[in-house]
Amino acid sequence: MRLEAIPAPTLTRTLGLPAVALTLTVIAASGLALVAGGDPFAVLGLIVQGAVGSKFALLETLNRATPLIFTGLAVAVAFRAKLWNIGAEAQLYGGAVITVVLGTGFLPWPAGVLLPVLVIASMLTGALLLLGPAYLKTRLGVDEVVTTLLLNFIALLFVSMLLEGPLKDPMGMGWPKSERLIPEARLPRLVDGLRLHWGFALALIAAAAVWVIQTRTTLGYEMRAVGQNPDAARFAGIPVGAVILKTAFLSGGLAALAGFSEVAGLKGSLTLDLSPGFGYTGIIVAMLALLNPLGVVVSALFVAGVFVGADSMSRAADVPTYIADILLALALLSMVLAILLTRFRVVRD
Amino acid sequence: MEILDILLSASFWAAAIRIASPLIFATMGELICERAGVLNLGIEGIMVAGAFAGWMAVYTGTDLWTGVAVAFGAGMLFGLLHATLTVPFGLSQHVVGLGITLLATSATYFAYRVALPEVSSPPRIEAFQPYEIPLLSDLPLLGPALFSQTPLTYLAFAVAGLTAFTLYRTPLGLALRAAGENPSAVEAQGLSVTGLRMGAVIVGSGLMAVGGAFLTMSAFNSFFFEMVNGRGWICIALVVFGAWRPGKALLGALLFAAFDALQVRLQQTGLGADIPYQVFLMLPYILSILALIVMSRRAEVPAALMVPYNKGTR
Amino acid sequence: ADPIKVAGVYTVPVEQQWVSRIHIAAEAAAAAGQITYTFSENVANTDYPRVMREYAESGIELMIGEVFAVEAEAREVAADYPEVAFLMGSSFLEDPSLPNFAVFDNYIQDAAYLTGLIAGAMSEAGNIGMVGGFPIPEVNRLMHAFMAGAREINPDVTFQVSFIGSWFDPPKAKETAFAMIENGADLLYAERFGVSDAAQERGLLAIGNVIDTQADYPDTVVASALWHFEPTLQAAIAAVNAGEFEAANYGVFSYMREGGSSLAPLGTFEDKVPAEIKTLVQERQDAIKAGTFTVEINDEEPTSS
Amino acid sequence: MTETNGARPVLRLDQITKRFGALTANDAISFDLHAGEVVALLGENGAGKTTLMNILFGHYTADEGTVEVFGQTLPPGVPRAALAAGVGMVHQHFTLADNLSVLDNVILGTVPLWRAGLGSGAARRKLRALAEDFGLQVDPEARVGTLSVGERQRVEILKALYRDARILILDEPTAVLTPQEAEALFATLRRAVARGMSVIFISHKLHEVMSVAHRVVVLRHGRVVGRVATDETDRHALAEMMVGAEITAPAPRPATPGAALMTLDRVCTDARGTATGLRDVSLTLRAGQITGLAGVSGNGQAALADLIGGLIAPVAGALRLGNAEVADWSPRAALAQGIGRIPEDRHKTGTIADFTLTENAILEAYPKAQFSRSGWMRWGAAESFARDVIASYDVRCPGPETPIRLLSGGNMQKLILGRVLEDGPRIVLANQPVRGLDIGAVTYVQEQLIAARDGGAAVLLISEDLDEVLALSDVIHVMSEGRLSPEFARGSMTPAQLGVWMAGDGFAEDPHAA
Ligand SMILES: Nc1ncnc2c1ncn2[C@@H]1O[C@H](COP(=O)(O)OP(=O)(O)OP(=O)(O)O)[C@@H](O)[C@H]1O
Ligand SMILES: Nc1ncnc2c1ncn2[C@@H]1O[C@H](COP(=O)(O)OP(=O)(O)OP(=O)(O)O)[C@@H](O)[C@H]1O
Ligand SMILES: [Mg+2]
Ligand SMILES: [Mg+2]
Repeated sequence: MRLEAIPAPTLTRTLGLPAVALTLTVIAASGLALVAGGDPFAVLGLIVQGAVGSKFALLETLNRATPLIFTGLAVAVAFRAKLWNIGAEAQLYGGAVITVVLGTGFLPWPAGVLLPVLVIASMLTGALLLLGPAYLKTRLGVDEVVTTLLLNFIALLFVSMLLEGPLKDPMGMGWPKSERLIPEARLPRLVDGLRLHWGFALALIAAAAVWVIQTRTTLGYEMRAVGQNPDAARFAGIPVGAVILKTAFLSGGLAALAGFSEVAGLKGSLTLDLSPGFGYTGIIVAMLALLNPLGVVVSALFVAGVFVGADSMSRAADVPTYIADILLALALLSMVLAILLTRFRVVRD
Repeated sequence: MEILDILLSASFWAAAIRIASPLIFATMGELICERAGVLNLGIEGIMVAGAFAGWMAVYTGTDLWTGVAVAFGAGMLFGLLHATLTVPFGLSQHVVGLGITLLATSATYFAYRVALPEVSSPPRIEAFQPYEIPLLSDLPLLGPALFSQTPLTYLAFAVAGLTAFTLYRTPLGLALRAAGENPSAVEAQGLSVTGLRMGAVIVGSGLMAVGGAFLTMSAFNSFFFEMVNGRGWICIALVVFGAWRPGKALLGALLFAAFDALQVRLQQTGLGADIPYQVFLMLPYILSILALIVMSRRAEVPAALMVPYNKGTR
Repeated sequence: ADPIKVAGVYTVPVEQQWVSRIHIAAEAAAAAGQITYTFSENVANTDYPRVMREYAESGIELMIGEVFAVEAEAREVAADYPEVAFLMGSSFLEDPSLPNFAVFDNYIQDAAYLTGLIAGAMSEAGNIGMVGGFPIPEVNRLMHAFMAGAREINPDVTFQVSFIGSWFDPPKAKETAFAMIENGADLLYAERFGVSDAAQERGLLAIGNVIDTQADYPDTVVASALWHFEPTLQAAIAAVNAGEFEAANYGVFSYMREGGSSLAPLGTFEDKVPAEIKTLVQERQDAIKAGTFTVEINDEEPTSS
Repeated sequence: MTETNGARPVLRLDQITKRFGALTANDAISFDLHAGEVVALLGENGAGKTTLMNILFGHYTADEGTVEVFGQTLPPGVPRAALAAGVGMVHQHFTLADNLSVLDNVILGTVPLWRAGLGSGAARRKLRALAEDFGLQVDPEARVGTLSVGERQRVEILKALYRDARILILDEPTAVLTPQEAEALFATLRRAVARGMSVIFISHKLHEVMSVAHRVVVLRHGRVVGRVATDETDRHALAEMMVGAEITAPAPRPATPGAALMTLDRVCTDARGTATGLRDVSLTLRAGQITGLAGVSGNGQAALADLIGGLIAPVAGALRLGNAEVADWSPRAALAQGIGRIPEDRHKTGTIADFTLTENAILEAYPKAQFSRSGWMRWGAAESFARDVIASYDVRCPGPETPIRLLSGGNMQKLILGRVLEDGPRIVLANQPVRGLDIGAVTYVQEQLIAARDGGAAVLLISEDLDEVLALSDVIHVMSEGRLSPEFARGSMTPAQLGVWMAGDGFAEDPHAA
């Protein structure tokens, strides 16, 4: 078999195939629910209900999407320049750590000053964490997939060390957890009484900013050129190494904002399990969006919605909660395939 | 116990080899995939699935070797899914790999919970026991370290040897290496790139699953959630560390395991009291990165790694 | 009365020793018709408050779980759902301004101390290995109580303490235990799964914790300090039924005198533990129950000696 | 239409049609090939030659039509069947695995996969014998990644011979070869044909076609537009048949050389991998003059091009612009000094495949105020620049928004030419500017270079095509092993004399030199 590009895909194809993918996913989920002794016909309704069925559900979906937008953007920016940043998880924790270091009273400033400082400090920390691997890549040709991946483990152990050492909350009863941020360091809520916070708005702003950078600035142009053909870029006089470092700076900074936003917006303090793999999921989010920064917002909402909805469904239908991740994985895999098939047709030869 | 004493003790090396065994299986599996041109990030999840499938088979009554075969089969199934999506369809190997890890992990947990809803203490099986190879196990130092392991450890070394032999001494291995370097060379010689790559991913995934099964059937005797605990990601690093060569990758696995064994023992020494235990846990990762930097200049990445091959497009 | 609607929210699978005690107690109460019981396991802390809210919205009356890493947020949830009773494992105390939020913890240092007495007598080498997951108070205080017991019998006993940085990596726990055995330990304190297996393989002894695993390791596990969640849960059920649930510290229900912890029967080791030690253990147990002997609670991270 | 030979053909293509979407790449193409015969396939870029051969070899499946080899119809889309039937193909882009040895590349796929050994011993003997027989010297143990282009080509041919191919297809085999290498190739082909092998030969170089082929089949827009025996035609007629119109080669007027714009004074550069560095090279590029550089590929031309293009700096000696010695040398610096650069490989270094024409047109110039201001792109200006280039350099394309990968090589090259020349550079570095282009495009590009010279630019033309160097250059240098010959004036040297220098004889430190 062979794939052949479709010059102008029809609307039916563009919308129909993803719909088929989702339908198949729901059918598979219903089958699993049946196996586990739940009601297969309730599955779809419960997922939708759980993801967007109430103001509470909807806001939870947005909440979950927030860190994914940041990590998704981080990955999209890096992958666009063919910088394979698998270390968004580490950078996320970097942002979280610096937020806690500076935001628990070290800088006793009013919110209007403190919050911007925290944003910048987080971005710098995340950027520095990716600069190392990027530098090794440009200077020594060390494969960054592996270095960034390994840094995730090192970062997590480092955070664990901090949380049991200098950052440990003296009032925390020994539990490895940081002090709480001072109120000035907290991102205000967007909606009273619900967990949605300004981090979400910041994520949307970040997405728009990345889009502008990529399409409107020389840096964006350079990043795309370096990503698609470094030889041609170098020949044309684009400083390839410097562009990769700048990309790393932006990417690491964006991933770190996920950590900042989770700590300052949601949790108020840092624990070792701040992120249930947001850094890795960011890769999926970015690729699902075909590395388009605005698409990242949509795909992050999709991923968050599927997870939150399916998780809630598992409780309502009384099936093991792991079904949520199964559903998410199936939705993702069938969705990337469907998106491919909207643009290519399979020909046999 | 001082570092030198540790390094000279047979039990330390026995531990290193034991810790290395699951890594060897999975690293060889990943190496085969990457040599054929496919980065398999499904490894972590496939190891989880293998750990469960093999163990569950034995728990429900099959013998141990059948359990290993079941794990291998489970790995191949996920490998088939991975291969179908990444080879003929050429989907992003990052996304598919991570998706498979998510799918295999959650499907395993789901299956475990559906199969064993009422357990409160994990059920156990009669796992592989150490087998002392006659004569060889009497050798000083080497005997207790190398030749008093469980059969699965011996199998791990055999698999590494077989991988090296296949890659460098057989037509199949030649074709696989070519597929990872320049698929059109393979196509032009009348071989199927799709077939080779899919085969490599399927068999490689099977090996990863056996690596997982080692944890539940040899290193331990029950299945636990999160048991694989990042070992799959380590194997990805080991493949790079080994410069895509089975021998070097095997050495890397042993080295990594030795550091792990050492770190466990160092925590008991005077050092252990002063230094946070996380530092010891970090050591193997930091050393891996340092090793990568040292050997970066010589590493030869398969040129077509992560590049999908679509017949008829340029 | 109608059974109370109870939901459990756990951050680990219900196989995990600690959570399994809560889970079993709840299942028993459900079987007895006192409650209806549903649960979510392996919930990430990020998702924890959302799951709590979902259950609260769905009309649950009593919620049990563990909020060690999400204290503040969990309390916010409780504040938003005043009609729901929350009984949460927590290292903190109750807050009178949050009347529907009560706390508990596994204060089984009493039993751990008793196992320490036995261990001190059973370890011939006077070298005991202890493998923990993370050095958190729930672990630390049991280790300290155990160590105090062992030292009382053998003042020269040394301890090797190690944390594997994971709640769930039995092969790693086993490796760590092996390392301790190589380093001279002849008795292991099995805080994690995997440690008893190492002891069993090398023909050594182990002391269990939280659950009784002697049936699985009849020649290995000498004694175990058990935690029973039943008294805690029953107290909460009674309070809810009476409409009197309030901010309180249920931690005391884990104490030995409340029946919240016990020394597991010596079983296969009944005849192997020296008689004078058995007598001493019995004495101390009685004293503890009578309130004339208190085991010190020390939440600091233990270190090797 | 009659075929010249009455005997049964070894290969018969019958009514082959292949469509890619709306485009018909091959339109009912039929022809026969007989034993011991060389048929040349001619046609402009995109005429459908490669597509046809890919169908014959089984890479593509035809929509209609059949392929018959020795009377047997080949199953469509199965390269293995074509190989088994005795068809060997040397692809336009080499199909070799760089990480394997020559021998491994040759035996790949010839041994059943499920066997324990590779049987290298016997294979090595067979390969050696073949190499001897056909005059294709190459070390079986060498890693392909270390071989020169010419050596790689030999390996490709050996691959086919090793499989006992009876029919050999060569798709633009000489596009990347030096005259000597091409000659050696033709010698090999003649030997093969003498043993009864049949050859299909694709080339844009008409003199090669005339000298090697017995018959010519000309394609245009996917259709056969002519069949003729080589002894009944000439180059001019073939060119006309290909393009469908008359072609006139550029005939440059004599130059009027001006000031020295760039001078190299005893420059040395480091060798990089297998690529030779420069050894004591002194060279002067003058305004209003085309300096031609002849030489066998891999003798330091790449280093010289990179040096002038700003990608590398001298390790010894001086590089002067006018009278000023350059210090910080980079592509940006070279561009700022008014050096326009046409790279050797338009796909690899000249363009970015997925970028639009607009984006490619400003690849070098985007930092200029015309296209960006304080970091913000001015896409409007960029697009109108691209439109200008498209219009003034006759780039045939749907529009500036088209990704450049959809363009044929000739049109890609015209865009690069426009990008380079539009700004009126003082020095033009033209490295293999017409490699792989069809006649129409070749003529156009060469005319533009002459126009640049006439406008006062110093042009350095690097080419492996000696005819081209001789035709265009006002002065000629030859490179060999990193050394540069003295300057030869137009008409002072015959091709044979230059060939001596290309072979490395005549250089001062050479003991054989006069
Ligand atoms: N894989 C493909 N998909 C779509 N169109 C194709 C493909 N391959 C070739 N074409 C189309 O077929 C036509 C013929 O291409 P082909 O490569 O056969 O030309 P050619 O005669 O070999 O040209 P050249 O002299 O440049 O090598 C081209 O115009 C191109 O548009
Ligand atoms: N995948 C493809 N899809 C569509 N058209 C293609 C594809 N590949 C090649 N083509 C078309 O095939 C034609 C010939 O392609 P080819 O790569 O042979 O270019 P070329 O003109 O020979 O350039 P060069 O000699 O520099 O390689 C071009 O017109 C190009 O547009
Ligand atoms: Mg062609
Ligand atoms: Mg061409």
